[in-house]
Amino acid sequence: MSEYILEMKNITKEFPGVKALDKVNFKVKKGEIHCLIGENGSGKSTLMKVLSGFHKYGSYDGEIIFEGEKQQFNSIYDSEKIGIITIYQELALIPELTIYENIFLGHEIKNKGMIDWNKTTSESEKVLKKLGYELDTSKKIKDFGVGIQQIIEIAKALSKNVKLLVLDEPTSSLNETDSENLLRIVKELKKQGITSILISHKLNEILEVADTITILRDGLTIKTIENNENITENEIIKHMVGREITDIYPKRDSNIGEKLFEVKNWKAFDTKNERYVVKSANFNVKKGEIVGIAGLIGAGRTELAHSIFGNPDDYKISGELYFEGEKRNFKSTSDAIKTGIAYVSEDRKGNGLILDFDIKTNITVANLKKIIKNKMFVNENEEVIVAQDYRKSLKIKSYSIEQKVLNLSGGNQQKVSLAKWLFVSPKLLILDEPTRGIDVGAKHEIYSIMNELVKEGMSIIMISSELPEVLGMSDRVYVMSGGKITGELSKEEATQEKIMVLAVDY
Amino acid sequence: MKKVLLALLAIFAVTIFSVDVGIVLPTKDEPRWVQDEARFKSALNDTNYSVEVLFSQGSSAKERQNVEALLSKGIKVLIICPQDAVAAAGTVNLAKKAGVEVISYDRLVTNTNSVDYYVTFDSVEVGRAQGRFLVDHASGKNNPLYLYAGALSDNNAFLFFQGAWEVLQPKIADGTFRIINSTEAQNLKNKKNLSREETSKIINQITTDWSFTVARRKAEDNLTRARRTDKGNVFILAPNDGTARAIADAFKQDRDVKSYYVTGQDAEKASIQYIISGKQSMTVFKDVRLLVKDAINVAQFLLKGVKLITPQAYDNGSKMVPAIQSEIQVVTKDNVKKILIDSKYYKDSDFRW
Amino acid sequence: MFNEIGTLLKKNIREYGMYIALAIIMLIFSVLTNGLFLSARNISNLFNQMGYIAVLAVGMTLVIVIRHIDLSVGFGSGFLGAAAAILLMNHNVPVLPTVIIVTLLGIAMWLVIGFLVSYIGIPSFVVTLAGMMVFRGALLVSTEKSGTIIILNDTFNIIGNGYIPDFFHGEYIHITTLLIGVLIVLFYIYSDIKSRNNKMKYNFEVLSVPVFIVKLILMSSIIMYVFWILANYNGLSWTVVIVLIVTLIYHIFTTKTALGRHIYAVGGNPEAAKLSGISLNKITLFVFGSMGFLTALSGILYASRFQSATPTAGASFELDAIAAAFVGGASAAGGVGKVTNSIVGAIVMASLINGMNLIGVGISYQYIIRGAVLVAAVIFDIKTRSKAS
Amino acid sequence: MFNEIGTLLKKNIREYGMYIALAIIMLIFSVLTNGLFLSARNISNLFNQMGYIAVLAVGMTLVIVIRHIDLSVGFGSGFLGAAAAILLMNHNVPVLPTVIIVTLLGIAMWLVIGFLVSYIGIPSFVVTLAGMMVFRGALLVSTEKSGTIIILNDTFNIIGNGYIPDFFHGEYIHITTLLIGVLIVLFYIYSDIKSRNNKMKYNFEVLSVPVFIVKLILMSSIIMYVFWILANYNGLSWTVVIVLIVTLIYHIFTTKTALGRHIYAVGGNPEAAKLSGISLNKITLFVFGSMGFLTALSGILYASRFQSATPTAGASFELDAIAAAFVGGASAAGGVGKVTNSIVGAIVMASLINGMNLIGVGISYQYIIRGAVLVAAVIFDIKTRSKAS
Ligand SMILES: Nc1ncnc2c1ncn2[C@@H]1O[C@H](COP(=O)(O)OP(=O)(O)OP(=O)(O)O)[C@@H](O)[C@H]1O
Ligand SMILES: Nc1ncnc2c1ncn2[C@@H]1O[C@H](COP(=O)(O)OP(=O)(O)OP(=O)(O)O)[C@@H](O)[C@H]1O
Ligand SMILES: O[C@@H]1[C@@H](O)[C@H](O)OC[C@H]1O
Ligand SMILES: [Mg+2]
Ligand SMILES: [Mg+2]
Repeated sequence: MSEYILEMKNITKEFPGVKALDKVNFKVKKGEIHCLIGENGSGKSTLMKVLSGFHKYGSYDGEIIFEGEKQQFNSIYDSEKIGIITIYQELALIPELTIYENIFLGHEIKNKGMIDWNKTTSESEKVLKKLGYELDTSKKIKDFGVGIQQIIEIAKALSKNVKLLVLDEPTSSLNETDSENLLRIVKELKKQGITSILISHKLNEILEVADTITILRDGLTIKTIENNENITENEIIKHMVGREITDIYPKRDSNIGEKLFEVKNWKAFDTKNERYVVKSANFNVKKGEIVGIAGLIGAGRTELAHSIFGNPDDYKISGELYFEGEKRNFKSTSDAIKTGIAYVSEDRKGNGLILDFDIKTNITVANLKKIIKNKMFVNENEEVIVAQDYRKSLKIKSYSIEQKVLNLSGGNQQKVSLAKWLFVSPKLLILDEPTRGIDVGAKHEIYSIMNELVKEGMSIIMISSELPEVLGMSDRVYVMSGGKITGELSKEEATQEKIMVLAVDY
Repeated sequence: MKKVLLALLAIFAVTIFSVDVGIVLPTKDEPRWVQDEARFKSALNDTNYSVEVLFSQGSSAKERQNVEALLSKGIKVLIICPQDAVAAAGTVNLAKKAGVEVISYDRLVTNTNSVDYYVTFDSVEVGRAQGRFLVDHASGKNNPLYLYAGALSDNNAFLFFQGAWEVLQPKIADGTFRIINSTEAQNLKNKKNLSREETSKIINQITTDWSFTVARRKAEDNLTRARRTDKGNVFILAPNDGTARAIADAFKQDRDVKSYYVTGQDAEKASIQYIISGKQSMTVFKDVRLLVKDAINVAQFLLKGVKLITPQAYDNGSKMVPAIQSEIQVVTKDNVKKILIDSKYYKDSDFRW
Repeated sequence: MFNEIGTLLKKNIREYGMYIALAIIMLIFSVLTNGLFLSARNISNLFNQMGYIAVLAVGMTLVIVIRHIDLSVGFGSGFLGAAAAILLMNHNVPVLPTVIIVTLLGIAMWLVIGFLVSYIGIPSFVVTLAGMMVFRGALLVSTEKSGTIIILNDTFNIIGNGYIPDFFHGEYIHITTLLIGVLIVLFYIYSDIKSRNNKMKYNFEVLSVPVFIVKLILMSSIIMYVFWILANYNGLSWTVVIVLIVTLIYHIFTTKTALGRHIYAVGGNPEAAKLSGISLNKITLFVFGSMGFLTALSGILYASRFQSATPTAGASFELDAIAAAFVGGASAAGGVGKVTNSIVGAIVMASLINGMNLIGVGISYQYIIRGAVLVAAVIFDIKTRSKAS
Repeated sequence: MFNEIGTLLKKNIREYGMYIALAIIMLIFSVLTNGLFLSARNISNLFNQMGYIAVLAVGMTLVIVIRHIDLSVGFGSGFLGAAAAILLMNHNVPVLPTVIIVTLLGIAMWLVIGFLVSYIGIPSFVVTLAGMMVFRGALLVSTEKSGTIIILNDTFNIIGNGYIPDFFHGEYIHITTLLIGVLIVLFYIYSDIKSRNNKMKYNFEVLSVPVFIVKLILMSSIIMYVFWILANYNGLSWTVVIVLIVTLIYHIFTTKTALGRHIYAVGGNPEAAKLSGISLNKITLFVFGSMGFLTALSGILYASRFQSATPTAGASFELDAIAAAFVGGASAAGGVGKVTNSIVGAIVMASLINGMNLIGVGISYQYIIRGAVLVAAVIFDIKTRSKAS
């Protein structure tokens, strides 16, 4: 038997209009952690979906050899049967079902044809404990945040007979601590002899855990390299994007003005779930400033952002909000927008964009009145101009502004989302995880845009779970924990350690 | 909240204590049965029996529910006009089993021994009256005849059509009438006694579904199809008043229709107005008061334990059911005042003369 | 102990909500009818009246759980009833083969519907609206020859009209029925104790002994009371037996089997279910197939009850079934809905009609009140749900 | 030039799909009826027959776009028609106030429905199912006294039966109608040229001159042909005028105004729309309010056409309106659906009934064929859509 547990040879996969994979070769050694990297849309997820049988045998060209044998998977069920377990980029959990039901979904523990719920429960608890978690498994998934959900996904994988574990961007929605925890688990599994394929855009993690790295670009295998001390991030980036990026966080000369925005004694109570999502927040933003908000998952940063952005979730709110020195009371999101605030959502697919609509309608939807003529009708010609301008200035890759955003890659979707909010000409732009799940090239472009914007006098609040990004981009950093702002750090003071200390401070 | 509900229900409550006579009528969707309800209520005001009227809304299931509710309340006499004469058999059997006397009202429940009496207008006779009216007003040959019928799902529609066909068919065969709008009827024009299946075929084509919408559309489409020579002075068999008005409206709008005779039945107020205005030619008046009076008379005797002997009897497939038959009357513009107003069935002021 | 009961109630208010609503309605009608509503005879009637809707409601629940709807079950049921009548009367097919053929026919037809919905991707609303028209037409064609088709077959007709025989010939009371009640209670107590012990083996939290006993006694008395009432009239009807069996099977199926849980997974998040290796298309086919099976059953129950097949049979059954499922807490957003609750929903709606009939509420107001109660029930459900979570 | 036309067709096949389907159906019936189907008189009838469904279909399209459904419009329309009849006949209210009161009543009632759907969060299916029952009851109550209420008011009755006057008293042809046709064509040409020039000002790509002229001539001829046909019978009926105006207003509203766009945004992704500052609740209220307005209009058209209000008025209109919208390509997944296409969908379904009536197809088969065509049309739509994208 060869040293490779998996060999994928000459895999070609086409979608109508796109060649997602072009004769890709991909080999994974037994027992290693193999990282798969590449720009958005380079074909990583597609390759893994071919491997798992999500894309059926016959819908692609090429062959898959697992443990020395040729495989023809007709469904996910087939690949799981022989030990290939995939955790997809889109989490595969059912919100209305309990943890234990989710963990054993698709491979239920049966006794005389009936599901043995007691055993299911105790087994679920066992797997979770193995991962270092003790949870009430009879709670529904919808009661947990993404961090826990990701852990449950892993528990689900481990509850199966797993030989090869595929993780598609498991850490993209996790913060530092949870990411580390997860990587620790992956290394732990390696010790137990489980091979892993890990897809990630976070190069630091990759260098930390990978034994081997394969880089994809535009559906082609670019290179497979052993991970050793000689490899640098810059080198990998060069292979990924095909050019060199010297500094991911571009330099900027701050030109900070007077206070633009401030909240005092801010509290938000979620009446549906009967808990405070924001317990206490006092913070401000100055003109031309980028303010970072760091914190762990569940710290309440998104909720804080929503609560100041006209409160679309109908929290019960108390406290004061000042904008340009005046006390404001937003009755609705549209009030907030009118005042000059914009919010780019962390979840571009879920609540950021209308995926079935084209680029131009998405860009103008939040501020149609800007292109109204005769006080009544939308000027569609003007709309086209606007969209084309943004497409050019933000370098949105698409064949036209009439393309559905559904078919754009993550980075480009993020840019459309950004364009939509720039079109409302905000004075304060709130970016929630602006670079989640997007590749370094696109990240760099977004950072550059941010710099441009503050140079023009806009203020930015950047919520981010990636500490390097927070440190690299912010003029000032607030840290949130358990619904409270637990500290403020100036650019000079801020370090990873100090932020972490505040982030776990309750 | 609970109090409000209680109060609300109490308002609609007619009576909760035991009821002597239970009446179940087919549907409130057809104005005809609303009239029956009103007449029953006013007739029973004069007696000291308690009654309750329930509607089945076109469903045999609801009808059974209604009967069961009435039985639970301990009625002694059930007056029922079945939604479906066949499907109601089981329902009246239940009543009989509970010791209740059953009067079949207007429509005869078939294939059961549980019916004690039948009070009726003869539905076949209604059709005959409609046919006769058209025949009486036709002279010469080749008069265009348009046929319409009730719903395929309603057995009465078959009885009406059967009666009308009986009278019309010879006149079609001898060339007095020419059927314009039904190829199926045309094919069977030499057959006097149609089988159920043959009638079905015809009704399938000329049905109004008892609906205005369908009736008017069908009339308009028939007129589109008809040649100019198929129009002129036309004769229309319309099964009841509602459809007659819808059909008449369509014919009135056609430039090539010079005059029309259109039948109807039920003497609905709306149609009486049409007759007065000359837009509908006739309606078959079934004086519901007579039927109601007969039904109540029988019921009162039954409550007193007296069994009536009736002059007639109908075969319902299981037994000969003693029957009391009421006369129907043909109402036209000429006699409308005499028949409906002078008899106080309607008020003079209900209409614009 | 009272504390424990308190938390128990709070935790499960969502589930008990339904039962509370039913209790309130029953109470009101009992008062308004001087107890007539709860009389043996009336309760027995009530159950028999809703049999053919109840089985539809069970199937509809699953259809709604996977985010679909089925408007075709009404006339579909009417048509399948007519098919049974034709087989029995025109072709002299015996009862058992008739029932089997009609059931298979129902399944086959609904597999076509399921295929159009899943593989072709037409919205279920459209497919079943079309199905409604087609079945309506087909029903008219089937009854064209003879009008309403009379079914003269006692074995068949007993399904919808008969009661189980009393082997003990009780004079005033139906002893077999009582006995079945006792057996059910014993089985209930046995399985509840077993499941509690099982849980204790796994060291899970369980109810404390006194609370557990209170629960057992309460539930047992309710069951016994219902059977007592039924035994006081004619005993258990075959309709009730069939509905009970269907409910039991579907209850176990949906809560205990993998396939059953997969249905809820698909309803809760189709994409995620797919990634967990569950085939959406197959689940959809299955759920519609089951709907076809139950529609056939409903058609048979109805035809048997009326000993005939009428041209209007089935009209608007679909709306009653859908209303029952929604009143029972099924959610149009998918993934939520219990078959047992839908049965309770069906009882609620049937009680309403029955109660109003007893009081003598006119039909016009009956419609208005039914509409109002439907909305009220769902508001109640939404409110208790948001409080519970 | 032919190349350009080719790409044009390919790009817009989705939109033309509907028209192609309509053309096919019309062709088939024309052949089967020896051209009768396309006769002046029949086309005129066809349009008048579908007026009250067409306005409902327009409103239903928006309801479907925001992922809801409205089952209450049928009996709602019947009830509002009865309200009009009662005002006119029992209270001697003149026509204009009657129309205004009924319209306001419709809007008010549907705002309640919209409120229950949006603010309270009950599924629209449930609310409108309840509404259906309530309106049915209310309609029965309204017509209880006198049965069918006959409307003796010529002004009112002309809405559903009359034609616009011919000021020029053409003997064989309705000159005013022709004139209106010409005006519409002129306006169409003018605005198309203006929009083309406008685009050129922005340096956008536009059709080449020959192709543009071909398009203008084609569209103008179709419009003129329809008006010519109508002019050959009685001219434009008031019903058609009303439907045209409603369609035009809603078309402009949905495609050109911010509010219209917001409706589609809410349908496309409610969460995203909310975060874009669009109030879901207000949009939902608005869409149902508009449905109420159109339901009132439909009720008036129907009552006027039949010069009366009957206890069954409106039964199953909702299904016809929903079918029209779906045949017109509205998507149950939300965000997709054009009012103009729904009108075409309504014409398709009406043509079917009309054509089958002309041929003399029996009612049973009519139901079956309508169901089949409904499914076929939606499959066709799905297929052309997936090809187009
Ligand atoms: N189901 C599909 N239909 C059409 N195109 C698809 C589909 N799935 C993927 N693609 C296309 O295939 C290409 C590769 O996509 P894939 O999801 O594999 O990228 P990726 O490397 O995982 O990107 P990311 O880092 O953003 O997750 C992209 O151009 C994408 O748009
Ligand atoms: N105490 C809690 N119990 C259950 N769920 C919680 C709790 N706190 C937070 N969550 C859930 O965790 C999720 C993340 O919370 P939130 O969005 O506030 O975090 P965040 O700081 O914005 O993190 P991120 O946006 O990076 O996920 C939310 O969906 C929330 O419902
Ligand atoms: O009186 C008629 C009734 O007998 C029939 O069944 O339905 C229509 C009515 O007009
Ligand atoms: Mg990916
Ligand atoms: Mg967040």
